[in-house]
Amino acid sequence: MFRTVLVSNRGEIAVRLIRGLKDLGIKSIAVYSDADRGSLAVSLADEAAYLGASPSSESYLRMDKILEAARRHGAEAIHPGYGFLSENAEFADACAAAGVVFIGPSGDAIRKMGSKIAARRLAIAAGAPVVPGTEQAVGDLAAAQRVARELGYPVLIKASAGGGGKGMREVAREEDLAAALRDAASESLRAFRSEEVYLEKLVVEPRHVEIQVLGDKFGHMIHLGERECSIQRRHQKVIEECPSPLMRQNPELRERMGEAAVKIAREAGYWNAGTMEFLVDRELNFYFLEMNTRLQVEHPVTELVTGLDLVEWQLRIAAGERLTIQQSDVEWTGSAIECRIYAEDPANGFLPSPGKITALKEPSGPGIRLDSGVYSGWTVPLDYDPLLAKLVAWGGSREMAMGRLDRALAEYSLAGIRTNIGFFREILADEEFREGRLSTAFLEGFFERSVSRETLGVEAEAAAAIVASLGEKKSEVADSTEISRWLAAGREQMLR
Amino acid sequence: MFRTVLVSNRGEIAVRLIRGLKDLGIKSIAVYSDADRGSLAVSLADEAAYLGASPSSESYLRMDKILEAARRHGAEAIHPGYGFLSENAEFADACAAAGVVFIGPSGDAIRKMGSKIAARRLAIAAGAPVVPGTEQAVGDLAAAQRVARELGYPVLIKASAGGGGKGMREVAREEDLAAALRDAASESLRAFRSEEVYLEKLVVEPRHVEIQVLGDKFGHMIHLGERECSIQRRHQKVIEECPSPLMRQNPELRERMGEAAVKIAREAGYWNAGTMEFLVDRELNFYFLEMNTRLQVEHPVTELVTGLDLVEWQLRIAAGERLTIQQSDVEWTGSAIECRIYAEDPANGFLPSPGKITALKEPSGPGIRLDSGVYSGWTVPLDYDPLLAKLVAWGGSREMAMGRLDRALAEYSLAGIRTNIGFFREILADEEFREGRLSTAFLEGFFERSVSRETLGVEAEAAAAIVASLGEKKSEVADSTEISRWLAAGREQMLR
Amino acid sequence: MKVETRIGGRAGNLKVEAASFRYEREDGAVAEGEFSLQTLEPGCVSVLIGGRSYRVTRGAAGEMMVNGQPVAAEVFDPRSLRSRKSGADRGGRHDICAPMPGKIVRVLVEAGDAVKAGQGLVVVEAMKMQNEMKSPKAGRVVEVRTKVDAAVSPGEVLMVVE
Amino acid sequence: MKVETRIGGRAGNLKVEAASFRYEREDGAVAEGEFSLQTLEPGCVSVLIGGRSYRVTRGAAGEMMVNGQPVAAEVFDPRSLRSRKSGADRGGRHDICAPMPGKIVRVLVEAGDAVKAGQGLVVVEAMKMQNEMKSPKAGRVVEVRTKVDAAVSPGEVLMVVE
Repeated sequence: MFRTVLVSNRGEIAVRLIRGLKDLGIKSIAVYSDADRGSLAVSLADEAAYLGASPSSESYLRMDKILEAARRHGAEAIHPGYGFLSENAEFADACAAAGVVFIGPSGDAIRKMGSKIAARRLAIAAGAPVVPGTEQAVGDLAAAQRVARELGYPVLIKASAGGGGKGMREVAREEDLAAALRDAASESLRAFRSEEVYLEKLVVEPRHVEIQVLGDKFGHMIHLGERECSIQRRHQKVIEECPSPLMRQNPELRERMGEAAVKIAREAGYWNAGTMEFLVDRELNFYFLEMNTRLQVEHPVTELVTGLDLVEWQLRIAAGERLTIQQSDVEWTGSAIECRIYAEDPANGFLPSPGKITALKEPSGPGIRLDSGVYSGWTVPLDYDPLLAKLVAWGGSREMAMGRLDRALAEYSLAGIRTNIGFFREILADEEFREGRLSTAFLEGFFERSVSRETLGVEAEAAAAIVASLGEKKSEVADSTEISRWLAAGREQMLR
Repeated sequence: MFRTVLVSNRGEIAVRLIRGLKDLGIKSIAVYSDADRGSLAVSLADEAAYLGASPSSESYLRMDKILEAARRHGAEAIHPGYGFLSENAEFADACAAAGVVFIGPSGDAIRKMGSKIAARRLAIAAGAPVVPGTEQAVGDLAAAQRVARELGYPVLIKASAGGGGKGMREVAREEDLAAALRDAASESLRAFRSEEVYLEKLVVEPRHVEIQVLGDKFGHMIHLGERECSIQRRHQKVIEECPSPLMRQNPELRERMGEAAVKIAREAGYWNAGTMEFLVDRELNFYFLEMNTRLQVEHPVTELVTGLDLVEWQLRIAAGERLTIQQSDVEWTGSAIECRIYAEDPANGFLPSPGKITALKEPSGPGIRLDSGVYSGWTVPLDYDPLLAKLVAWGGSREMAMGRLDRALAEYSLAGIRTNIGFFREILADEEFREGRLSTAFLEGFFERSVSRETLGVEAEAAAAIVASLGEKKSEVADSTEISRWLAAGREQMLR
Repeated sequence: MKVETRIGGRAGNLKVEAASFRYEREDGAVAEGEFSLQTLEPGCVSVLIGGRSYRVTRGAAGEMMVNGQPVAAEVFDPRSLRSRKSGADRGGRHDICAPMPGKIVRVLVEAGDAVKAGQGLVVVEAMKMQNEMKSPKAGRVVEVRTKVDAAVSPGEVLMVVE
Repeated sequence: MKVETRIGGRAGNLKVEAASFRYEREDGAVAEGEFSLQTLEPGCVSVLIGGRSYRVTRGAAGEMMVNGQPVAAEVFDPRSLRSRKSGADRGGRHDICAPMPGKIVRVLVEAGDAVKAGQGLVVVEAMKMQNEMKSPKAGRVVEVRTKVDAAVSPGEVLMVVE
């Protein structure tokens, strides 16, 4: 096993990886930009290397600086996390050339699977069903218009190198195509350094279900079941769970999708952890969408339900160990649901809300796992993703997982910036969600259903008013002094 | 199921119980003394009732006030937690008389098993082996001396109504007997309102292994395996784990002890959750010691390894539901280890360290469960137990559980009062602990072995010195200003 | 003490005397009684009203969280009742304001350009999310106050459309 | 800036200039180089030295935690070097001090009593734990400054034995 590993990422995933390294007694090296000097990852790592200015193009995307840091700190391997350089074949190759192990698949496998277009071809070769669409990057607007007409609207524009909804646009009418293409290409360029986009037929109200695969360098490959990620906003996952509520009525579906995923991965000569994304329509047909050739944001739900540590296996496999788990060893126990806690404002179109966290009390207790990258006093930079933390609840049943998640969300207090914490509690109260009737159109329907959202009770409003009247915008010192005065005044008369 | 439940306890267990109630959608009622108005439990509960002054005799031991609060808040049941009134048969009877369900066994069963002397007799009747000792409370000093001579020194004095090491004293020589009896009786009186103590032969260097049982009101009773609680200081458990390292080499021992435990519980007509404590000697003989007729502090290790929620089952059973789990359904997966985080000073004889917590960053992440009753700004009262929180790590193997626990301990920063957090990291580094060679004498040996404890490295000392030089005892404002000044001065010259 | 309140978008008023309060909302709903306050952490207060427990945290500016639920909460002295800003629409002039802290990545029009309702004017990016500001009406761009790569604060006027 | 230090019970000194430092311990061990500081939360600072990361938290008085490990840490200006208190033993008089905040539950001797070394004098209780203070030597109780039920602070003198 490795003795020293560098984590070429930031935020909650850097913290999760550093924790995973510490759990195995491996020395952890963090990297940081100017904005991240005070990050939780830097303070938890054994060592930390400065990369450059805050924009990721000057720091987390700089292969040269990352490899130099690995050399200087004696790292034998680099874990890229997700995003940034994690699906960059060139970086995997550069690591190999520098004699550092890239913790992930080979550069070749990334090339085969990392481009959505190449992956489609490979899936077809492996006999897996795919969504109708272009096999190559669209050229100019005229070409795109031609393809879109053939597929029939609505169509979906996707970044070839992309993931996580970036560089993705739904287009319902031809007149919106030009603007959508421009935005998608520009977003893709910024996020993935590639303008290449392609078109796909839009499957209406599908479920988004993905399969986790894990394979070693000796050709042994298994799947760890599904994650249902249907609840998305602008193609960005918001809630993920395992098992998918679909599998309760259709237990054989997991097996069929798992087999398809393993076949595609084998076809690509893939090793390490990877995820096959599928759409599932109402008739339970599934279509291969794309592969993520890295650890997923939502990997904890799989870890909680299978009891396996995906990061541990990524490290072991990268170090050349054999995957000692057989497909029949894998069991799925209970139910896990994850909420992505974002710095965004649900009351204002979910716009980003970077800034300083002035108070924070994180939830904990039975069945709760929190992978957080923030702390009280941390200034959430505007240069990166708005993901603050992942709150995951496990329970013996889906009902228990929902109960624990709601309790943990109610305990989660975070002040200074806006987040979607309260929004999740509304989703958890939604009948459709509770019944597991999910699709990628879930949130649209939810926003319509919840027009007349229940407000707080009048007494809870009074509690807020009382606290607000203690001095809005006053310093904390004034605040607590004023409370003391009130308390002193009130104590004698207090009915007890 | 109940709609409203009152929790007649405080601290971390009140928080754990309130969370458990919320998970099931049950309204939770906290109770509080003067010292606990600002407690985490009160702020998390749906409702809260004031009991009285801080001493527990004025608050958490006041049956009348607790029952009155239950009536006023419409609670259908009371969960007593551990300690306080949890093993008080009179309270269980008073609840029944008031038409409120006591969440635990019947008053009769508490009477049968709650007194250690009665429990011994019952265990003997059930065919379980017991440690040689008196069957009745010792009277005066002369009687105690006579019994001790018969058993042969060393002997152990124990409170009949006791638990958790309170009112317990080891006596190696006759000349120490008088003082030990006096202290044990007085401690017992304060803690349990009973001076009754008895004597037992001291089994040398045994393991302390307990079995969790769970039974419904219809006579169905199962066990959930063992917890090894050998690591104790002054008969107070410090670290608990499941499985016991003993069971790896002796898997049939769990079955034999589990059967014995279930037999004793059946003999007592017991229902709800309970724990049979055993001593296990080097030849793997086990002796029944006593029963705890309530939820244990260390129940989370069993929850993590079995996937069952003990509080949920306590509630269901108390509400008259059937225990639907069969013995053959129970599986033990992976390994869980718990550390009891106490407000005490390991560098100063582990003396209590109450006071205000001025800064707190609690650990989290993969495999970590934290049941905490504190927050940053909370003043730990000197009126109650020093238990602040329970940190529990689960891993696929004992090694992984240890790795995660050590990582979580390293992340745990708590300022303002002293705790045993650092002490646990030293234990985790100890070869005997890592090998699972445990006994109740473990800590004595550990203190001898670790005389020359490794200090921090010189560079880590320098880091502490640099921060200390920023102004010891200065206000936080001065502190961060000074840092800014230094930072500004240092930034240009910094080697990166 | 008496203050005007606006909680969750609805007006009301709050009277506090020693440990008693009376809160009345514009729709006539009333809560009143004794209360008990206890500061937990800075910015986080436990309020007990009639034995019911409310954990109130100061969230972002003008916002409270009550038991994890965010709610807009403002109070003002009745003698100095603030009027709400409505700078966005002043006699046909529309200020196009930055909706969030961020950076300008594209300016799509120039001063003097004629624009249609819904036409893109400027693209702001924060946290990898691009937000295209659209014209609220057909008209003409009379002023452009920003440029590519500028850092902007929420509410900052980027352009004016007339 | 130069200060005397006492870290983990060992004396030493620390020199800091801009972002450079030199720390030398009495046993000759030295650490030196560039450092970078960053306040995280109040009372918690991230220190980087040669790329190695130390999270330093101010613990209880006179104590720091470095990456979760507590260590006694004091610094003093060399010009006003404090001498350590040694009030416990002054010419045969021993002060019996409260070891922790707590309450007196039993006073076992009276002024004037003769006591043996190791004999119990007074019992302090905090957090349900009773602590019997024992006489450090054979002698006589010359003063009893406390009584049953008194609340005591750590270091407070409870009796004097001579």
